[in-house]
Parts: sequence; structure tokens; C-alpha cells
Amino acid sequence: MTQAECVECGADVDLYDDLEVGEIIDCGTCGAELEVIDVSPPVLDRAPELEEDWGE
Amino acid sequence: MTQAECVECGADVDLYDDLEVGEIIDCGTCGAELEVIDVSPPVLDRAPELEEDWGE
Amino acid sequence: MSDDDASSNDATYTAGVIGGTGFAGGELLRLLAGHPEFSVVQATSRSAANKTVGSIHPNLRSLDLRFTEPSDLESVDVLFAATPHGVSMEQIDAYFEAADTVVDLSADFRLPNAELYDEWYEGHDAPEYLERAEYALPELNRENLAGADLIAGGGCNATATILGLKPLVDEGILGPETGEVVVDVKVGSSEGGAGGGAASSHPERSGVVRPYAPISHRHEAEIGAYLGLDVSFTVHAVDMVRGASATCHVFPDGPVSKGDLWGAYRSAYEDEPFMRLVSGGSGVYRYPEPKAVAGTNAGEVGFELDASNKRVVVFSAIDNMMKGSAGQAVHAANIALGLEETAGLEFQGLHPVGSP
Amino acid sequence: MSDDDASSNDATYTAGVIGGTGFAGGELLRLLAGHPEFSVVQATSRSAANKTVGSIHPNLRSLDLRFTEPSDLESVDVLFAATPHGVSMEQIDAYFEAADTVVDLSADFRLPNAELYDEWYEGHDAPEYLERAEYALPELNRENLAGADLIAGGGCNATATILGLKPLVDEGILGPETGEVVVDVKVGSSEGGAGGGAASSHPERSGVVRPYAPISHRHEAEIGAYLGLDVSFTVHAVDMVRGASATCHVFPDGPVSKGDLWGAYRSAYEDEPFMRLVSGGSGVYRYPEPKAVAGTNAGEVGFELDASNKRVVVFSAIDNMMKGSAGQAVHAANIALGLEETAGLEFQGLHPVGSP
Amino acid sequence: MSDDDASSNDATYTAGVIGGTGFAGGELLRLLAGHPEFSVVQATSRSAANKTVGSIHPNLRSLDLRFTEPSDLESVDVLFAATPHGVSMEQIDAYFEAADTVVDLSADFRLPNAELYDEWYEGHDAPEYLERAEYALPELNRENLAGADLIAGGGCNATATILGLKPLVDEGILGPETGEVVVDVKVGSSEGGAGGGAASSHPERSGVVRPYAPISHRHEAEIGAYLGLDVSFTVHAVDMVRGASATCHVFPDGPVSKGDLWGAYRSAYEDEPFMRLVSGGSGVYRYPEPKAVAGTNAGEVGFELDASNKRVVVFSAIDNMMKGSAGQAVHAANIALGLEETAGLEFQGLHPVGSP
Amino acid sequence: MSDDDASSNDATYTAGVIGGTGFAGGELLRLLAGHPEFSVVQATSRSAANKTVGSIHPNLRSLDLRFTEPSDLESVDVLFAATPHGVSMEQIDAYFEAADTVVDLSADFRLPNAELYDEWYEGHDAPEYLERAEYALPELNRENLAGADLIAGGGCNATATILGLKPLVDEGILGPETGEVVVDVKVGSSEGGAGGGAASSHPERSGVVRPYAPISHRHEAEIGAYLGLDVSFTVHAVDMVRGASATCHVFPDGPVSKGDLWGAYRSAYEDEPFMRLVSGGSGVYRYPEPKAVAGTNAGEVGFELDASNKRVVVFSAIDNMMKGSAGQAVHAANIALGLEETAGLEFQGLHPVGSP
Ligand SMILES: NC(=O)c1ccc[n+]([C@@H]2O[C@H](COP(=O)([O-])OP(=O)(O)OC[C@H]3O[C@@H](n4cnc5c(N)ncnc54)[C@H](OP(=O)(O)O)[C@@H]3O)[C@@H](O)[C@H]2O)c1
Ligand SMILES: NC(=O)c1ccc[n+]([C@@H]2O[C@H](COP(=O)([O-])OP(=O)(O)OC[C@H]3O[C@@H](n4cnc5c(N)ncnc54)[C@H](OP(=O)(O)O)[C@@H]3O)[C@@H](O)[C@H]2O)c1
Ligand SMILES: NC(=O)c1ccc[n+]([C@@H]2O[C@H](COP(=O)([O-])OP(=O)(O)OC[C@H]3O[C@@H](n4cnc5c(N)ncnc54)[C@H](OP(=O)(O)O)[C@@H]3O)[C@@H](O)[C@H]2O)c1
Ligand SMILES: NC(=O)c1ccc[n+]([C@@H]2O[C@H](COP(=O)([O-])OP(=O)(O)OC[C@H]3O[C@@H](n4cnc5c(N)ncnc54)[C@H](OP(=O)(O)O)[C@@H]3O)[C@@H](O)[C@H]2O)c1
Ligand SMILES: [Zn+2]
Ligand SMILES: [Zn+2]
Repeated sequence: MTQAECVECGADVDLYDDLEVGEIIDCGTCGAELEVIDVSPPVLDRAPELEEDWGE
Repeated sequence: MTQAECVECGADVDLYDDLEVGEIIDCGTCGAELEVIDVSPPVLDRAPELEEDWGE
Repeated sequence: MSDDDASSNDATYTAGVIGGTGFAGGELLRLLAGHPEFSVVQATSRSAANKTVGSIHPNLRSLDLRFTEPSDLESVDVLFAATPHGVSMEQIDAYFEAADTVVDLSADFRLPNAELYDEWYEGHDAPEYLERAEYALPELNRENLAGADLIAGGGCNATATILGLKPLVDEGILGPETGEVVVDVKVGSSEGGAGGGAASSHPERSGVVRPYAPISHRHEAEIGAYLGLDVSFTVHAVDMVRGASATCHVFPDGPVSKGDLWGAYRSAYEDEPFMRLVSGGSGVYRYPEPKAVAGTNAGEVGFELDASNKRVVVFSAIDNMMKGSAGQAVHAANIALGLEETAGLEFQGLHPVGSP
Repeated sequence: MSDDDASSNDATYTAGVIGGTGFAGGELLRLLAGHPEFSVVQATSRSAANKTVGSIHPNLRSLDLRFTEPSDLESVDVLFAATPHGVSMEQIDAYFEAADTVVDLSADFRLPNAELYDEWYEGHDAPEYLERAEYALPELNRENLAGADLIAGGGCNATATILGLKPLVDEGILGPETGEVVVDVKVGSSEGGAGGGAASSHPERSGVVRPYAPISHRHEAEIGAYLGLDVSFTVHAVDMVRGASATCHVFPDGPVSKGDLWGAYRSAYEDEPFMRLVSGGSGVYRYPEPKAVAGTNAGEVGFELDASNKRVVVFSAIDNMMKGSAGQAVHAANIALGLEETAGLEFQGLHPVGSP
Repeated sequence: MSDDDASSNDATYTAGVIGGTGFAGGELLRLLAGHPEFSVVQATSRSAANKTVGSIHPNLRSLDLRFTEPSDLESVDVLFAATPHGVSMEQIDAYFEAADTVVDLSADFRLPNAELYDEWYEGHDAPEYLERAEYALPELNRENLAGADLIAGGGCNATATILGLKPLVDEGILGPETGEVVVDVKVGSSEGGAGGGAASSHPERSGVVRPYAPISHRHEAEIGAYLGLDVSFTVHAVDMVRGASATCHVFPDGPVSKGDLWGAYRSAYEDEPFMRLVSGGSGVYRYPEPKAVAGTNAGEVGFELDASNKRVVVFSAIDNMMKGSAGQAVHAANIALGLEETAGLEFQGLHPVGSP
Repeated sequence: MSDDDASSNDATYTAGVIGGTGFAGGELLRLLAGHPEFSVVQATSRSAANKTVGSIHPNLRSLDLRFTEPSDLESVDVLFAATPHGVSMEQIDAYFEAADTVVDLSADFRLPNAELYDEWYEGHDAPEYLERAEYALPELNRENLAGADLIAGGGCNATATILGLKPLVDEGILGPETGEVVVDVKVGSSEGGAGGGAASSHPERSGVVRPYAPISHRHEAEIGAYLGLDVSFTVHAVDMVRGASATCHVFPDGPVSKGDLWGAYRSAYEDEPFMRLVSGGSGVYRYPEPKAVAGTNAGEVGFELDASNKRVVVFSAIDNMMKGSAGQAVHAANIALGLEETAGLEFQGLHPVGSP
């Protein structure tokens, strides 16, 4: 298992070995949705926000 | 029916003719509890606050 | 129950409601059907066309009216539109073909110009109507509503905030130059409309104090435009269905007395048919509360002076479905048409009442 | 808000309310103040004498009326009494000295005779009035209400039950000889009145399904007296403020069809101004629900036929503060005085609505 | 918060949860992660694969586990399936390839044979497993659970009913030949699962007493199969999230005393680790209530004797997410594996508590 | 249910609870009875002496313990006092006669000195203990709790606020010299304790957004004493039973980035066993919410940066009965005695959950 840094909060995010470019995972610390930009070495970026209406 | 001024908000408070010194009424505008201090002419003052716990 | 006839003969004006299955649309139908001067001739819906109004709004089961498609507008005196943002700006020409007066409840015509609109929303389809439209809140804009033919209902959180702060602005206690204005709003679930998703399901939405718009709520635009204030605005969802409550924390520049405050609020609202001042007093209900106005077009406003840190706290409570949308729209229409302001809006609310 | 004048000049009848700080009393005040034919001249309270009505009932802040002591009754056309059981039977002579017509909401005059009263309560002070009194529920007793001078409001759970079962009794589908009748009732917290104790505090009363009258509820007496049925009656407190919902599980002797049931319910309620049949259909609201009638004088009734075990399930929903008390009282007074039945009772209720 | 390690080393058994984003799945994950003898190695979801468990279940934010696709099952000792009806019967062979013991919470394996299944559902894909499966409710079926490899969790309303009536059946007070058994159930919104539609939205679902299954609820099948009783069953939605409360109105053939009833209930439940008798007593909580057991695996049962009409009223309350699903499943698994019955199920619930 | 033995043999410490019928007292009893290192030997009550603990706290029906008079204290290792303000300061000598360690949940020993106490309360009976007492909140005062013999539990609203703001103070983002700090708090009804009056009755308290402490709340004293901040503090009652949610609107002097904020909060709470950062993310629960921590000792903290007006909004949520009182007390006692910090406090909370 490798790790990458969350671009939102700076925490380490565990990455499973078979993760592929384009997959979305959430940071376990801040919950941000992160897109896998590269795998070796792993790079994460904020996933494009779904214009999700969550309560209004 | 006479009137007196509410010491809290300044609104006129209608006073019934048989009102007596010491009676407590509430101001119809601001709700403040007012004590009748004098009747001719009528004078109102804030009634001593009951240490009323109304929700905590 | 014997049927109410939706169109009563001696009504002066015919009315239509676009978006009749929605929450605001349902309230418009209730108010207009009970209004002495209106007769409802059409309620539109795409999803429930041909169904009775009562199949969606159970309180209106006695109303003898069926939804029809919005593509097929009937000619009316006044057309009320209660659709999501973006629909009315596309349809506005069609609306004016069908009606003399249009009252729109969405944000489409609320802002005074296209620049401000673009700043907070995403491009306007009919910017030429922005100036023509009048903001519906009578306590703010009564003088311009008489005879208006395009009326834009205010946002519910903006309405609560404007009602709370306007007296302070009018008296010069608050202005663009004074310090921070923090507006902390609490709202019920009907604000989200009938179409709610996962976050609005009963198990997830019950019992919450949920920061749903921590920053950057679009109603800031209206508040800025009409009060000239930049406010720090945060909205929380709480466990009620109806109601919006705004707590405004205000820091005037100089010393303010309770007398000053009473003066400002009494002069602003003493003659307003729907406004009540509720500040202190005794008993259970000492400050504005949404449930004290639930179901009504009333607005409650009150305040407290925090001498120690020179803060004024202003409380303001409305029913978002009434003063915050459908009631405000009918109130504005009454003024536009020269009717009795309170016509159709006389319901006094309930006590006791839970979480209406 | 400019004041409503509690006494409007063109009202035909003057009214007084005993127990004006209570929940039923507050609703009476609201209804009578908004009634075109009544003008409220007195509301009594021992605990809040001299205070404004609005200090207790926040929805009535615009009403210009103060509570006075009940010992000092003014002369009125109609006196409404909304005090706990036992008060009216002591005061009834004084009431008739002050008024021509008395409408009592307590159980004091509900039962037809002293024997039955003694069986369920503890001895009557004025048994001579029991026969004179008319049970207020128009759907049951309309023909005797015209001109009545002593009217006894029904119990709220009894009202819900009677409305649900009466059509079956009238059609002979149900009678003293048919099998068990199980009535499982769910009620809101306002049924307990304003004076609640520990069990009514918000932390203890929220979220409950609490069997509060597992057996031997006194409303069985009214149901027995007016429907001729011995029912197995159990009442649960649930988390709402207003509302009573009765589910009646009924086992007719012979086969019954859905057509029979529709026939019975339609012939009973088709012409009733406040009754709605809600049985099946589509959408969210398919059977009677208290929240669909909250704040109104409407009663919803519906049923389902359980072919497999020959059961009929009847659902019935009312607002206990309206059809179950204050609304029923005003409805009966309207009939007694020959007024329009729906006068003052036109409010159609709200949608959406939480737990009103 | 420092992370819990989902898999603790000294745990005896590995576990997987199918349907981990659902309401029952979330509770399984919570219980298993806190269980001294289990370590959770997999939670599946199609819609949230790769996401942390805490992104769906906010109470489990400290759990270091991500959802994976259900198509990719890991080998475990015990596999818990909490999917909608119909999924497990299709996947059951795959489940047994991955696990020695399968605990299914759906209705797929609850009924004893295919005939009964077909009568109430729509055709079974793997009828050969029906006989092999053991009904999970220990109070009914403890002796067959030890060593069972396919366990079928009971329906929540059936569980509440069976717990209430079983002691009467065991003592012969109630049987196929005795009179009507009316079961009037009140349930919370979590019973509908995480996927709710329009009727489950907060504005529509708040404050209801809504007859949602007036007749023909499928849980009647389980009750018939395991108690030998045909019950008249009606389910109401009320305003709570968790909880199922069954009120059973029972009419024994001959006279029954309170002593008989206490005897029946004490001998049935005295030694049961999760059952409590609550019948009368003093204070606020005198009969079973869902909120007294909310969050726990406890079941409360109580009764009252209505001498007048020879009725016994039985009250029964559980948390549908615990005793009614996830808790019952873990309890049964504990027995199947020979663990301490209460392991992982020790939480005692809260007081005060609102509507959990 | 077989009885739990309240005093388990291998427990290391004996404990007593003064005020055992209260809300905080009940939670203390639940936590201590389930704690591996404590055995409860006494729970006092004046009003329920001799009654079982389960007669008041229905979730504790299996606890084999009866209330005794507070005048008759047993010798214990640790005495927890959960009485209204003013009782402990009178009894403190008696408490220390009975116990080595005293944990008091009232405000009596929260403030650092008599001057500050007199400013906010009305004169202290035992000011000599004020300095000896340690504030119970471990996130603020862990280093002084080890070995402490007098521990003063923090106020629940103060706790929520301090947890939210402390990281900003520690990093120098906020200080006595920075601008206004507005703290807008929303709380549940259990904060008022078991003894509620008219305003706490279910009909009046349901569905509220009620400003109950508009200004001058005493918890400001604690916040000032321990964070060095003068805050503008307003508390609202909302419709939940448990929970306190503080929204802090903060205006740092200079520019702050999201990275600065994450840095401050992560360094403050990353190693804290009960603190969770919840700021954004996806799904339904994106910011701190009381219901996500209900029943647990967890605290959630999150923030958002309002670039436009240089505001930081900080959200903080706790269960007032746990992190805000009983849980905090047990946590502090664990530290004082050198036990595992999380001992007895492992419950993870529920999902879904309504309004617990
Ligand atoms: N809820 C509030 O508190 C509140 C307060 C102030 C202002 N408003 C504003 O009022 C408007 C309505 O809000 P709401 O809460 O009532 O929303 P809602 O419940 O979602 O109702 C929306 C209505 O619009 C109809 N509709 C949607 N798209 C349409 C389209 N393209 N063409 C025609 N009809 C369409 C829908 O019916 P069909 O899908 O059946 O056609 C439905 O009747 C919104 O603009 C909102 O911002 C609401
Ligand atoms: N709540 C319901 O759903 C419902 C439904 C049907 C019928 N009812 C009946 O309506 C009546 C009132 O019920 P409620 O729920 O409104 O009760 P409530 O809220 O407790 O009100 C009782 C009222 O009676 C007054 N009162 C009490 N004792 C009195 C006395 N000895 N003399 C004069 N006034 C007295 C009280 O005011 P002061 O203490 O200030 O004088 C208060 O205004 C009851 O008989 C009840 O059975 C109620
Ligand atoms: N709720 C209760 O009170 C209760 C009580 C007793 C028994 N039960 C039973 O427990 C089961 C789950 O109920 P629930 O309330 O937890 O429902 P729920 O909240 O709707 O959850 C269903 C779960 O199943 C997953 N799922 C759905 N279809 C699937 C498929 N074809 N293959 C794999 N996974 C699938 C869903 O996740 P994805 O969509 O992400 O895959 C979700 O995690 C049901 O059978 C129900 O009858 C529930
Ligand atoms: N509720 C909260 O959220 C919360 C949060 C933080 C701190 N606190 C503090 O915790 C304390 C208890 O609060 P609570 O909410 O649990 O209050 P509560 O529910 O009213 O309980 C108070 C308890 O104290 C007992 N008591 C009252 N006066 C007493 C006296 N003179 N001598 C001995 N016992 C007495 C009462 O029982 P008997 O009458 O039967 O003796 C009762 O058990 C308060 O100081 C409160 O400020 C509460
Ligand atoms: Zn992160
Ligand atoms: Zn005044």
C-alpha cells in the first residue's frame, strides 16, 4: 500500500495497489473527493465537484 | 379608559379604569410586565423580574 | 365534503399558477382559492397533468381543479410562477402573452441588474426585464409595487434578514461603513422544495443542525442590493418543515440605547399589517419564533442589546412558504392591483403548534 | 402589526370563553375572533388575569383583549367553557345567568344520563342538565343541535372513532351483536392540555410511541352511548402536537364488499361540509392522516377490506384542537344559532406541513 | 480522532458485509467493528466503491475501511448480507463459496418452504436453501441456531409481534382456534431503508401517523409460519427514525388472570439476556416504548388485561435496526458460533433520548 | 433480562453519583456501570430514594441499584456530583470526607477564581476550592488532570465553543486583539435538565428555533477564562433532545489560507481520541452535526473560509449529555486516575439516527 498527500488537508491517504488513473477516492481525514492523476508515483487532485444539491 | 406610556418601548398602554396600584399588566406592544405605580395620573414601571427559567 | 368551486363568480381577477405541484405553488393555490378577489383558472404541472390538485396537496382535496401542462397557458389577469430558477427567464415573453401581471417567485428577476446577476448566478436570458421587475417585499418596496406588472418574490432567507436589519439601516444605526454583520440563519426542510434528494430523506434530515450553506449563499446578493450591506451569511438546516429564522449579530459604530432600538423598530413596523415586534416580555414566547408565525404571512422581529460588547442581536422569524414566498407574492399582488393588503392572508396561525 | 379589534361592530353575537389560557380556549379565541358572526367580549383566566391574550397565545398577539377573572362573567349571547372536567358542572347555573347558550368542551355534559356518568366518572353535580345537553358532533347529532342551549363537545378520541364507525353502524354492517371492534388510537401532545407534567416534557415526550391509555379510556362511554358499541380501546401518544388518528379493526358478521363500504361512507358523508373520504388513490397521502387536516375542522375517513380474514380496517383522522374540540364547538354553535355551518371554519390547512 | 483498526488481531472470526451502505449494513459494520470476536475485512457497495465507510455512515468515520464491489467477495468466516429482497437468493452459492456461515437479513430465506414463499412473494430462485436456513430470532429458535450455517434474519415487524405473542401461544392462552388477533404496528422511517422516495422526504414524512400497510403485509407470513396464528395486521408510519412498536389486541377463549399473564411472560423471558418485561409500574415509562430500547438489542414486552371485554393488550417495542435486523443477526451469529450471546451487543441505550 | 450486577468484582475503583435521577446523573450511571474500571456503589436522590434506578432511567432497567438519600454518602474512590449550581459548593467538604476524588458537573468550580465567579454568578461558598479545581476538558487541560482530586466539568455550550476556537487561538489566528467573535449556538432540550417548566413542555418546545439566551449567557465566563476571548454569544433552543452545535463566526486580522486552517486543526486534534475533523467532503454529512455524535463522547469540528469577507466560520458539534457533561467527566476521571482515556466511552453512535 502506498500513500499520497491529500491536496485539501495535507493528510496522508492510503492507496491500494491496484488503483488506476481516473479513479475517485475520498480522503479519510477531510472527506475531499480526490481523483488519481498519476499512479507512479501516485498523485491526487481534487475531483471535479458534482453540482450536487445536498439540502437546499 | 386612560393610557400610560410603556417604560420599555414607549408605546401607549390602555389602562382599565379600575386598575389599582400594584397590579401587573403586560405591554401589548413589547410584552414587558409593568407595575402600576400610581393611578392618577397613571404611572407604570417595569415589574420586578421573576427569576424565571424559561428554557435552559 | 362538498366541493369548493375553484372559480367563484364574483371574483375580480383570474389567476394561474405555474409549478402548481411544488411547495410554493401549492401554497399559492391555497391562498388564491381562498382569496375573495381571485379565481384560479389554471395550475400547471408537467409530472401531474390531468391529476387533481388534491392528489398532490392533500389539504386541497376539496378544490375542483386539475393540473394542466405548462405549455398550454390560459389567459389570466395574473400569472404566478413558482418554478426553479431559470424557467421564468426563458418563458417570460410567453407569460406576458398570457397575462397582464406576472409574479415570479424564483430568483430570476430579483436582482436589479445583469451584472449583479452574473456575479451570483450563471447568465441571464432576459436581462431587459431585470429593471422592470419590482422586488415583492412590501415592507421594503411598497411604493413601487402599485401598478407593477412584473413582480419578483424575495428569497426566504433574504426576506427574514432584510426584515430584521432594515429598521437599523433606515435609522443609520447600520450602514456600509459599520462593522461586521453576521447573519446566522436556521431553516426548515420545505425550503428545499418538493424534489429533495438523499440529504432530505426523513432519516437523514430529522433532528439535524446541519450547516447547509456555510458561506456564499446567493441570498447575500439581494441583501447587498437592497440594504447596501455585505453580510457574513451562514444557513443551517434544523428540524422543522416550515420556517426561517435569522439571527443578526450587529456591531454599530457608536453607542445605541434600547430606546433607540425601540424607536427604529416601532417607526418601521408600527403600521405594517403583517409585522410584529417581539422583544422580551414574559411567558414562553419572548422573541421571534418561526412556529409563532407558521402558516401565516406574519413576520416577527425583535432584538436585544448586549451592552458589554456593544452588540445588537436582532431576531427575525417568518414562514418561508408564506412571508418567504407564496404569502409575500399574494401580498405584493394585492398592492399591485390596489386590493386590500391583507386580502386572502388573514389566517392567524395556531397555538399550540408543533413543527408545522 | 396594527391591532385587530376583537369586537367588530357588525357581529351578530357576543361570545365569552372560560379557560382562555388553555389549549382549547386559545383555539376558541382564534376561531371566534376571526368569525364573521361573533365578537369576543371576554376571555377568562385565573392565572393570567390582566395579561394580554397574546402573552399566552403568540399567534393572537394582534388581538386587543386581556384575560379577566372567571368569577366576574360578562353577559354574552354564547358562553364557551374550556375548563377541566368538573368545573362546568359546578358553574353551570352561573353560566346560564350570563348567557343564553352554553357550549361546554369538557366531559361534564357529554353523557346522556347520570348512571352512565357515574360508571365512568365520579358523581355529577348537576345531573338535571345531562338530558338537556346535546352532543356537539353535527355528523351524529345535527338534527338536535338547532336551537339547543346547552351543547356538550365530544371527546377528541371519541370523535375520531365515532366518525370512523358511524357509517358502518348506520348501514347495519356493525352492531352490538357483531364481533370485536378494536380501536387503536394515536394522539398528539396537545391532547393533554397546557398543564403537562414530567411525562409531557419535551425530552421525555419526543419520539414516543407510548401506550398512555392501554385500557379503560373514558371516551369508551361516549362511543357506547352514541354508537351502541362496546369497543376495545387503546390510546398511544405519538410525536406530534395536534392530531388524533383512530384505526378501527372491525369484523362484520357476513361478507362485505368494497362497494358496500363505499356506499356506506358516501351516503354518510357526501353532503357533510367537513368530511373527506380518503381510501387508496395514488401519491403520498392515500389514507386519512392527521397532518392533512391539521389546523382545520376537517375529518378524514377511509377504509380497506382485508378479504383474507374478513376484517374491515377503518382509518379516521382529525385535529384534536379543531374537529376534536374548538372547531366542533364552533360548528355546533353555528348550527344552534342558524348560521352558515362553515362560518369561521374555512381554513384549509397546509401542505407541506410537519408536525403541527 | 486516531483511527480504529477495523481488523483487530486477536479477533477469532473474519466477517464481510454485503450492502454496507444500507441502513442495516451500516449497523452491522458498527456492531462487528466493536465486537471482540469479529474483524471486518470487507464491506461491499456498488454505488460507493472506493469510498470510506465514514463517508456514508458519519458515526463510523474512525473506521479504516473502504467499500468494495460486491462482485469481488473476499473469503471470510461469516458473511452478512443486507441487500433488498431477491439479491441473496441469486447470490447464495457465491456467498457459500466465500464463507462458511451466511447470515442474510432479507426475506429470502425466512419462510420454511417454497409454497409459503410463493404465496406471499414472487417465486424463489433457490428454494433448496429454505429448509436449511434457520430463523434468526433466538427467543423463538435458539436451539436450532447453534452450528447453523445459513441464518435468516426475521422481519422487524414480525419480530416485534412474535416477541409479544409467543408467551401466550406457549401457554396455550392463544392458538389457531382462539378469536381475532389484531396487531397494530407503528414504525419509524429507517424501516424503509436508505433509498426512500417522495413519501420518505422530510417534509412529507415528518409528523405523520400514516397507514402505510393497511392490510396484507408480508410479515404476516412469518408470524403465521412460526406462531401458527392468522393475525389482522396493520402498519402505521409515525414520526421517529428507529423503532417498531406492536400493539396486539388478543381475545382468549376463556378467562385469564393477571397472574396467568405474568406467569406466561416471566417463564418465557426471565432468562433471556435481551428481553425486559415492562407492565405498569410508576413514572413516565410504564409500558414498552421504542425509545427506551433505541440503539440497543433489547426487546420490551408488557401487557394489560381489559377485564370488561376479555381482551389482553400486549405491547412490544424494539429498535428495528437492532433487535429487528442487525442486532438480531449478530445475536444469532454469536449463538451459531458458540460465542457469548451478548458479545458486541452490550450498549444499554440512552436516557433522555428524543427520536433516535 | 438477567440483571447486570452494578458492582462487578474486578473493578478497580468504586464510584458514587449525586443527583442520580437527573439527566447528567443518569448518563453517569450508564457510563460507570459499563466501565471496566468502575463499580457504582451509590446513586443519590431526594425525590426517588429507595426506587430502582430503572424506574427513572428506562434504559437502565437491568441495573440492580436503588437510589438513596444524598445525606447519607457512602465512602467511594470517586464521587461524581450532577446537581444544580450551588449544591456542590455547599457540600464539598462532605464530598471529600466520602471520597478521594470529586468530579463536579455544575458550574460551582469551573471558574479560576472568586472574582470572576462573582461577576457571573452570585457569590461562592467555598472559594478556596476554586484554584484547586481543574477544568475537565482534556483537549484544553489534559496536562493538569493527571492526579487531580477536584475536577470541574465544563459547560456544554462552553465546551462546544472552546473545542471550535482553541486551535485558532493556539495558532495565533485568533486572540484578544482580533475582531469580533460571534458564537451562535443551537441546543437540545436535555440541556435544561429533567425539571423543565412550561417552556419545556412538548407542545411548546417542539419545532422551535427559540432564542433562549440572546445575550449574557454565563458560559461566556468560561470561554473568556480559558481562551482569553470575549465572545458575542447567543443560544437558541432547537428541536432535538441531545446536542449542542456552535457556529463561530471569526474575523482574523490578516489573511488566512485553507492550508493554515487545516494545519491548525490537524495539529490540535490529530491525536485526540475523541475529536474528528469534518470539513467539506462529499455526501450528506459534510460539516459537524450533533446527530453524528449523539450518544458518544466524540466532538466534531470543521470550518469554512469565506474569502469574500475574510471570515472563518467554525462549526463544532457535541452531545451535551456526553462530551458536554457526563462523558467529559468520565474522560477526565480516566485521566486523573491514569486509566485508558477511552475506557467506558467506546460507543460509536448510530446511523441512521433521528433526533436522539
Ligand atoms: N420553498 C421555499 O421556501 C421558497 C421560498 C422562496 C422562493 N422559492 C422559489 O419558488 C420557486 C419554487 O420553489 P418550490 O420550493 O416550490 O420548488 P418545488 O417544490 O421543487 O416546485 C417546483 C415546481 O416547478 C415545476 N417545474 C419544475 N421545472 C419546470 C419547468 N421547466 N417548467 C415548468 N414547470 C416546472 C414543478 O412541477 P412539475 O415537475 O410537475 O412540472 C413544480 O411544480 C423556486 O424558484 C424557489 O427558489 C421557494
Ligand atoms: N386538548 C384537547 O385535545 C381537548 C379535546 C377535547 C376536549 N377537551 C376538553 O377541553 C377542556 C379544556 O382542555 P385543554 O386541553 O384546553 O386544557 P388546558 O390547556 O389545561 O386549559 C384549561 C383551562 O381552564 C382554566 N381553568 C382550570 N381550572 C379552572 C377553574 N377551576 N375555573 C376556571 N378556569 C379554570 C385554565 O386557566 P387558568 O388556570 O388560568 O384559570 C385553562 O385556561 C377540558 O375539559 C378537555 O377535556 C380538550
Ligand atoms: N431497515 C430495516 O428496518 C430492516 C429490518 C429488517 C430487515 N431488513 C432487511 O435488510 C435488508 C437491507 O435493508 P436496509 O434497510 O438496510 O436497505 P437499504 O438501506 O436500502 O440498503 C440496501 C443495501 O444493499 C445494497 N444493494 C442493493 N442492491 C444490491 C444488489 N443487487 N447487489 C448488491 N448490493 C445491493 C445497497 O448498496 P449499493 O446500492 O451501494 O450497492 C445498500 O447497501 C433488506 O432485505 C431488508 O428487508 C431491514
Ligand atoms: N444537562 C446538560 O446538558 C448539562 C451539561 C453540562 C453540565 N450540566 C450540569 O450538570 C448538573 C446537573 O444537570 P442536569 O441537567 O442533570 O439536571 P437535572 O436533570 O435537573 O438533575 C439534577 C439532579 O440533582 C438532584 N438534586 C437537585 N437538588 C439537589 C440538592 N439540593 N441536593 C442533592 N441533590 C439535588 C436531583 O434529584 P432529586 O431532586 O431527586 O434529589 C437531580 O437528580 C447541573 O449543574 C448542570 O449545570 C448539565
Ligand atoms: Zn484530506
Ligand atoms: Zn412596551
